[in-house]
Amino acid sequence: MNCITCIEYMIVALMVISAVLAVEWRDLLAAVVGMAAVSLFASLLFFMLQAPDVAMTEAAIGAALSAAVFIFAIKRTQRFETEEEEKPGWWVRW
Amino acid sequence: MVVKRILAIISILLIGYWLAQGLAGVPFGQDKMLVGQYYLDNVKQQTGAVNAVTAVVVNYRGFDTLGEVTVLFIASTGVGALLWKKKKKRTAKTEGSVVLTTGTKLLFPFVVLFGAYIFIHGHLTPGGGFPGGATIATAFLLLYMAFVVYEIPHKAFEKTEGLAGMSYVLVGLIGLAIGGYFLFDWIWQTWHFGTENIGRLISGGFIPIIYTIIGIKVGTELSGIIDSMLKEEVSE
Amino acid sequence: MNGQYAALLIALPLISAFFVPLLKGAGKNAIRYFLVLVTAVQTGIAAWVFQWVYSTGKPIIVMAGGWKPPIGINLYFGHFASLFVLIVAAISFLMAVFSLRAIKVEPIDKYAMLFLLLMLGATGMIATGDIFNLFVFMEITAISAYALTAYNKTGEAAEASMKYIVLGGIGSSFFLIGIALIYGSLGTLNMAQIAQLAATMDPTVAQVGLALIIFGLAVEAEIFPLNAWAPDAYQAAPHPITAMFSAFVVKAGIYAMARLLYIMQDVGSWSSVLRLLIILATLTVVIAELAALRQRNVKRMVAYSSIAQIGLIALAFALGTQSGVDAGVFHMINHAIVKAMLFIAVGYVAMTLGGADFENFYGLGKRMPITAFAISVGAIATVGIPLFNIFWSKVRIILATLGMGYTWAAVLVLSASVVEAVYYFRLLYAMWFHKGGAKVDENIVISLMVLLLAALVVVIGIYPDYAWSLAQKAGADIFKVADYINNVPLMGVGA
Amino acid sequence: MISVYYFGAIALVLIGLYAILVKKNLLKILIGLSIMETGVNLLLISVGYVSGRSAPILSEGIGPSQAVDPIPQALVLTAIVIGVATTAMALSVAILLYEKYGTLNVEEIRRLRG
Repeated sequence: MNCITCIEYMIVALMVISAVLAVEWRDLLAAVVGMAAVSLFASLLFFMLQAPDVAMTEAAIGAALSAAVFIFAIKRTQRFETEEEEKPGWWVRW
Repeated sequence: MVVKRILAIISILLIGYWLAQGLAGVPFGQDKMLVGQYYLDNVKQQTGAVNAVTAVVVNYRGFDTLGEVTVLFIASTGVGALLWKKKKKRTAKTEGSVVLTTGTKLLFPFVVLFGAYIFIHGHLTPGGGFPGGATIATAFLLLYMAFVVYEIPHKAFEKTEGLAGMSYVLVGLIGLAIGGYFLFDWIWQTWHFGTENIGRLISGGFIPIIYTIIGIKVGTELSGIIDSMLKEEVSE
Repeated sequence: MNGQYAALLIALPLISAFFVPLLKGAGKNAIRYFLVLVTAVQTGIAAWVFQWVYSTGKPIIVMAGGWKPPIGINLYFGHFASLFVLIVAAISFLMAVFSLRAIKVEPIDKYAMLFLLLMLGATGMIATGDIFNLFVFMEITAISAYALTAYNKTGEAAEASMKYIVLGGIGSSFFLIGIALIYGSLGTLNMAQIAQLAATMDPTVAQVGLALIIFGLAVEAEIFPLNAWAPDAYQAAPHPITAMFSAFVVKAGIYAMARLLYIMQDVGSWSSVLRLLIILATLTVVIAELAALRQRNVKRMVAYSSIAQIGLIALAFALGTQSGVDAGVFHMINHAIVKAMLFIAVGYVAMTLGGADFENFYGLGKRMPITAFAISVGAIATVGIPLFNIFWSKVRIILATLGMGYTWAAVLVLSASVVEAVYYFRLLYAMWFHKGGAKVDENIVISLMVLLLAALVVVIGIYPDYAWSLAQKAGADIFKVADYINNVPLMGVGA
Repeated sequence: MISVYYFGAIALVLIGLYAILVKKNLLKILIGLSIMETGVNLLLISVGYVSGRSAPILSEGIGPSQAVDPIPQALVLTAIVIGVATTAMALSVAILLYEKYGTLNVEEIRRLRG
């Protein structure tokens, strides 16, 4: 295992961990930061996959702007997820 | 509760296994190019762009990009329509810190300039209209963060948005009139303009023009979205 | 004129939509009439393309940027696409006229832009010959549909739109994964070249990719597990938009599904995908009809009925035979006409009487005779009574299903039709044999529109031959993939 | 053996799908959608990668046979922009819902609607 490969493994692992955290954190502001982190790690991976154009676009639009839009939305709604009993999949019920 | 969660996880893992089985037939890192190789072989002669991705985005698959610009236009229109209020105003209460306000004043022109640089050089370096436009929108975002009362000039921005979109379609229609095909690159293929300086700024046919239009459009649209989301209704 | 000018079908709605912000100063009525004007011109261009294609018998291939496929993106106006682009434009025109009266909620300028772009998206989905371009047009359609669903800004509308967004987001992600798989194994995105190379594809990859693509399109096409958004959205959207959803947005989705299904027919695992689709389509029909039975809101009831009819079309396409595809296309034409008429009429009643609840329809035959007449024609036609247009296509679909040996599917669909008859006749009884309120003046333009559509329903019902021949040509366009490959001037890269 | 990039992409898609299936807060669902889109983009780029080649910018010293496939990159550029457009649209619908019902919990919204 050479050095480049171990960096790849590390970035992928970090990306997956921040995705899990973004989904699990109950503070939505923190979750949005986690989502932006996923985008940033993904843009690093794009760079390693020889796609600089995509890396730039993902960093500028995917990470920065969509996180900003999310934060504005949180500001106008509520910051914390409420704890309730689980009843998943509302969007497939008629 | 826990049971449902476990059920969800199991079904998701099944989907993942199924996807992985499909992906096993598409080996990673192998040369699978067919059309892509054609683009790489001919991109310089046919479009005059050095950056093959830009050539594909603007020229070969320009139709997709027109659609993409339209999607962003729909988003900004839709956000405007849904958050439409008779009277609305910004509701921020705290001004940014001194560092932020002075920094914004100083940085704003440079950020805009940098965005313009990115989209004008799209055919030579990585980047192009979308990151460039996003950078310009970031400059306006900074202004919104730093100053409580700042607002973009709406009417002008909306009109610029419309005009930029119209000029993109018009460039395509001129191609239809001159070359006989919609979105035909008439500057490069009919006029042979800038053929001798591939790799320098004045080349690439209509790519710089279209990327400038896209940059302006994306910048105004994203700032418009930010503006609509930051304002709330005021009761009289 | 050169065939390349068919690109105007895409360019005109786009440039007009971008022009609307500049028109904002001229007032609301200017924008409304601008909408009518643009859709009228679009109908004219579509009629020209239709006439061209059907008189020469050759499709128009629009090559964007002058690049030959598979290098560039091409639009394919064959028999199917030219017919349906005409239907899209004509129905949009009617709905633009209807919008003159029906849309009161602000901001009108945004409504006009979204309306034009919804029409553009459906046109592009029907015409395109490239799978990624199909994705882009699907997103144009979907995002303008999200915005238009929530346009009334009520709570129900927002919830329906949210449902649609979540389902549509999952669908578009899956569609993209499918594109990634197909591109990864074939190296091309052009539909004709995919059809050419399909036999060389690895069967597992093809099965997973095709299933993902079908799954992604099923959101737009309202196939069973992914259509929960449809009744809510149909009920909450502005009335002209509901008619557009039912008349052509869904049709564009289901056509894209059929097209992709048939261009991949050489891959090894094709029949298993077909079998899955037949089961899902039959379930769509049965569940939607049963759900329609217990609705108290007429608009929602008609929405469920529309979903059931779409399931019937999907069943016809999933049979994999020439007769099935022809019958499916015929049903698409008939259904577009009937549902456009029903939704205009129901929407008009809801507008004038303040809601589409069942109680408002009591005695409608005396209160609004022309509208009630149109609703009756639509109801009778949908149930499938002879001498009305849907009878012919329904019979052909059921015959084709029996011909392939799917007796259980035919039986289920027929019994669903009985359920349909029950709730439609309940509506007819309420309209003509109950006592209602005072008579209401009917708008002359809207009355003319519904009468025109009702006349079309009856004319096709009595003389089905011309429409059937159109449907056969259009069906052959989808089914005969070898012709499709020959018609697209492939450059021969790689293959 | 599946590549680490494919693994990461599929993992993101599945995590996003899990959030959509299980969570009830609307913004959480939208975060899930956004993560899923990132995963799909990563998958597309990995499909286009060819080992040992460089970025498709054909300046000095890089010939046509030394670059990776440009098409997936062009597709992903489009997909990213479409993704952010969907997100903005969805968030404005979420704000509208919050204004009407005062909550972002989908169960509560259904209950309030009756």
